[in-house]
Amino acid sequence: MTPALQEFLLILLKVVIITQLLLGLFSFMTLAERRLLAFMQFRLGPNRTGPFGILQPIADGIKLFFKEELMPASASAWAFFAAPIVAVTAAFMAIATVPYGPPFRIPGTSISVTPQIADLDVGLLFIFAITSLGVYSVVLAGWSANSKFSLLGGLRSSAQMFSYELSLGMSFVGVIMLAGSFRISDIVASQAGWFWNWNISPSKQLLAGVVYFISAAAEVNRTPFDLPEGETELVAGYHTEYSSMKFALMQMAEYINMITVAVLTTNLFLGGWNPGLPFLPVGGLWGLGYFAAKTFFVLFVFIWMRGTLPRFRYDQLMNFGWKVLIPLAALNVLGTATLVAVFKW
Amino acid sequence: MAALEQLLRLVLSEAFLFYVFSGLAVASALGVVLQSNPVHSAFSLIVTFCSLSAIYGLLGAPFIAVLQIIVYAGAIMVLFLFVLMLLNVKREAPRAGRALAAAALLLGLLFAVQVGTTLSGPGLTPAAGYDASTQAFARQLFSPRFVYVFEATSILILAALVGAVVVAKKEP
Amino acid sequence: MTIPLEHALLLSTALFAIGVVGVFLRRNVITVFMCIELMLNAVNLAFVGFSRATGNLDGQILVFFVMTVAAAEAAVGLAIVIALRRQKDTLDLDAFSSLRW
Amino acid sequence: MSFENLVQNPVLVLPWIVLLLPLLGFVVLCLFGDGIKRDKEENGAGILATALVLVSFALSVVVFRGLQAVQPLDGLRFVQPYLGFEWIDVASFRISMSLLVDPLSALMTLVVTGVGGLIHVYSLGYMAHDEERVRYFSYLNLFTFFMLLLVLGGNLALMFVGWEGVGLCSYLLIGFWFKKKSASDAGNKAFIVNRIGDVGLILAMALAFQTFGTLDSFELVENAKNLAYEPIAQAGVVTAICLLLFLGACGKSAQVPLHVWLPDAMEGPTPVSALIHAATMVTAGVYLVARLAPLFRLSEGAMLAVAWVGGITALVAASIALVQTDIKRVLAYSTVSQLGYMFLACGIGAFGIGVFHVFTHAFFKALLFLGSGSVIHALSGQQDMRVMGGLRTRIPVTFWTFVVGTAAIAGIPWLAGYFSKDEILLNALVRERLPLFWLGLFTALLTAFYMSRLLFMTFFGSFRGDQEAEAHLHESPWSMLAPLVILAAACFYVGQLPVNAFLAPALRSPDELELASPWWFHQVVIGVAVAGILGAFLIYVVYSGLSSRIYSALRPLNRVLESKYGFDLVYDGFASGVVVEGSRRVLWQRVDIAAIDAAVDGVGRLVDGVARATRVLQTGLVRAYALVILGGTVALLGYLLWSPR
Repeated sequence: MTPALQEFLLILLKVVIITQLLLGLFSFMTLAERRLLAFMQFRLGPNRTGPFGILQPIADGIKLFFKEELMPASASAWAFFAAPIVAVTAAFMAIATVPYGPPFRIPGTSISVTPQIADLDVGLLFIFAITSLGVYSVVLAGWSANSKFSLLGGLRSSAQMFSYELSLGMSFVGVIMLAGSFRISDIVASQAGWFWNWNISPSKQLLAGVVYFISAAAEVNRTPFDLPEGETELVAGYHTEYSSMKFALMQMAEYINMITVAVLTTNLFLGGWNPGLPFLPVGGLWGLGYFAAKTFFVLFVFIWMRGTLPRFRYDQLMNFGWKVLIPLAALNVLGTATLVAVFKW
Repeated sequence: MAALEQLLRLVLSEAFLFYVFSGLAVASALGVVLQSNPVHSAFSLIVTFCSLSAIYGLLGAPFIAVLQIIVYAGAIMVLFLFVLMLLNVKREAPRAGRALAAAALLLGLLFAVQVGTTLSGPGLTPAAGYDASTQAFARQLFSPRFVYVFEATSILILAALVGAVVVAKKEP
Repeated sequence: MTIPLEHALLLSTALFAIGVVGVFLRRNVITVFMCIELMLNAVNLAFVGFSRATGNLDGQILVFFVMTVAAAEAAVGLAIVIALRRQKDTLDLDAFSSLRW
Repeated sequence: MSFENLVQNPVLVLPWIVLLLPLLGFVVLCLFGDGIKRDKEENGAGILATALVLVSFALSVVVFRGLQAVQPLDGLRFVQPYLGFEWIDVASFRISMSLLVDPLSALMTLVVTGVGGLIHVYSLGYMAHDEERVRYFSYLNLFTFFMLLLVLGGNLALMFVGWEGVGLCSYLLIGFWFKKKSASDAGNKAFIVNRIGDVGLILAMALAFQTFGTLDSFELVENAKNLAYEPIAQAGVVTAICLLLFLGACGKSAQVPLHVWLPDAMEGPTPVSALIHAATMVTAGVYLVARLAPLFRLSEGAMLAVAWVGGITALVAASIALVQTDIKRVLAYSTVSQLGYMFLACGIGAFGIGVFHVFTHAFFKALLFLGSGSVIHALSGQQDMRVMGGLRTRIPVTFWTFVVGTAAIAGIPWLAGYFSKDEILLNALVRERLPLFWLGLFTALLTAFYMSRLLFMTFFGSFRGDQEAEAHLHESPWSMLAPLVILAAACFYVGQLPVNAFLAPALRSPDELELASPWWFHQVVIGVAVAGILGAFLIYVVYSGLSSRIYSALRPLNRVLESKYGFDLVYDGFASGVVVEGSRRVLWQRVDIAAIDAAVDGVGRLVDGVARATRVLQTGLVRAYALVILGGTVALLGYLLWSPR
């Protein structure tokens, strides 16, 4: 086996593993979310299918799989089909450039593996670009169904994603300036050592972290920003007309996006696979462990938020995005630029 | 095994991907022009832009590639779609404009031939040692040669912003 | 196996010509506008190609500026489209001929 | 230009700050002037403007001291603070945004900001009752900025910006009370007369660039120095440049025959007369000549012209001053006369002395103007000396400072004017320019006489105004008196500074003569001054009836003097006769109507006809236009590609 072929196979393997892991995580998240929310509301949640309800996602999957595919008669067929595909594709492409841990050696071989599919020079920008493509699934879904609820939901949702993309992108800038690179592994490396070197610490990018987390929550339509799905007004927003597997794909894309956000938060602000305490062992599987712990924590916070916060009104949402988050993000960019340029932070 | 590797080499070579994406770009560009529903045209154009982005990547301009997606696909085209949805644009009514169309086609072809013959005349070979990393790009962009232009651009964008708001605002 | 510059330029020419023809074939303002964007992109491609061929970054920087200008132009252009629509309730380019008086 | 740089070498940055602070004041007052007026905070405006100029002064002191620490090059200490970019950069025509700080400009900066600051303070009191204080102070700040730009500008183009700027501010301030017809007329007059000089300056700049390939004042001077060592083919060109420059200087510095605007400029507020039309702006011409001294040295003819124009101006203006009755006009003619002295000094090669006189003159003339302002203030706006008198005891501080000023200008020993005027006359004598020497000496006599006349008519005798005016008499507020006292004190001091030696390297003075004066020289000069004062004392105080008898005895001469040698009449005749009539008869009726209008109409008719013929091409369809563009492009490309070479 030549090295080129070996490398190719390795990448293929990584793609397969990571995809499978994400799909598993997605189904697990649907369950975890329902159960945790239930606990927060003093209920039990789904606990009948298998021990602790662990088989519930599979049951859901089977149900969705066998449901009838419906399409509105006046819908634009190809766009109606394309929307979920675009959504899932964008979600998976975004997560393809994120690293999950430090490089490690497969035991018993000389093969070194980086737990990341592609380490791009412009990684962070790439993720930003792909996220911005995610809007199209919303637009397509909203427009193609030829239904007023879908269209209005799509308009609202795309406007929301548009608006929060700005503060999202600007919150990256401070981090990039501090690390001097778009490459995510460089950004993680810049947060090595004690946990106060993490970007979330007040001496570095706390403001950007907060702005990022809020904008990202809005970007993936999580509570309290889930108004495209405001049932009372818009039925189910842009995916009102979707059913069966297409609906499942839409849901999948949403969850994958949420996982991407959690992974990115970990990488950009929570020190990635750095433990934060220099005396702890690092490298290889340890790094993967720290990384997973932090990511799960972030995911938990998302669910927690959903259990705690009420939904924004549309005008509040826009005001908050344009008049609070964007100025804050701009302020952060200016401040960080000043510190970096003048005081060589 | 060797055959597989050969195939992989071919499929993953820059040139092959370039032709694939070129084909995609041209096909979707034709789609922009030939489809009568503007929304479909817009989506075709998005495909063109994404293919171009890939081509930029293959030509060794990763930053421009990403920028292409962010700016064109992610911002400009969303704006187009947004307006299309907002105005609820119907498909174009067919109408006879054959003389104009014929003249346009003829001139367009002539133009393509002209530019094509000019461009494919002298062959330029890709230069070696070409550093198009984001750092190099940034260093060049913020050098005194371009930095004033860059700053002027910000004023242009501000003006466009204000202009857009003024023009699109409903008359009071 | 590298990409010959001429092929990139030929692609650029093709896209530009398609854009040009599109401007004449379509009557919807927004589609015409999209064709113009296509032409801009074709030129960008030529710039990137030349940048690679000459081995300096000036071409890419020009692309950067073209993109900024394109963004500004799209914003203003679409605002004008909205204003036009408000005036005439149509987007047919041939309906806007009041320059001829 | 980074922070470290500023700490290491403040001289490279501070001049820009000195320059821009007054501009900041102007901008702030412009932008927020209405708000300031609405909130009734006009005093705040004045205080802001004053504070900025005073800070500017403090910084220029720092610059002045910093300059002493600069490593000299060729014996000259100088720096060229550069803002980091070119103003104009077209082919070989480069104008960089840089200043030139050398002893000459540093000294002038001190004068402009120092005397300017005092006059700002004075204005706080003088303008306290004016409605338009905000506008006034914004103009004053703008003037300070332009004057500093004129002084500090590193090349003729930047200096020209300042030059025009001070002209503009002068116009604005002369016409400050524009509701008064005479004030706005005076503003126009100043502006128009200055234009004549400016044409000279522009031509000089163009010629200088063509000859020397640069407008940078430092390089110009260096090039001129090099020219001196080789036989030049362009001696005539250099003379032309110098004469044109001098034409500009004449306009700005009110030299015969372009002096007519300055007396009229007294329509402006008195502090303005002090600042612009006595201490700073009008000396810009002298400054320009001194700045390019090496160039002037190359041209005998130009030097001769400068000297004689200066001398004649000094005499003419002094003689007119003898018969003026308006207190400010006397001072205005006196200023013209003193400016004549400065040019006389430059013209005989003593540039350093000329600038020295600029320096001392700034102090005592500002003092005199401010004093006259205080008098006018006391009399609630009265400027006619014939209804003054006896103010000595009523406004004592003004009186005593005025006495100091008069003594200084008359040339009484140990006061500012004595030193500089003395030096000018001495130079004329030693350099064997005897006609000029006698001219200067006679003018000195006249100067002492008319200034004393002013003093005695105003402050001695008994009050000749009406009851009401007498009841209103009051000493001015402290903000007006403080500058007077400071300037009076300065008159005792500034004359003794070694300005000439200090400036020598900047002026490239080649052979600074150690001037040995003949034994009789000082006695004669002092004697002349004393004689003038005594004469005035006798005529206007002791035998107060004598003046009218002399007046009627010398009636023809007086006519000439009172009509100011008829300059205004001649100019008026020229303007209304040649220009207006010529324009009406020839330019309007022949050229404009018959030729130009016909041509314009013809073009219009042509366009109309062509348009009628081609209007069918306009379809109003955007795509049709685009098609035409495309067709043009294809045709052009086709021509380029396939045309036979």
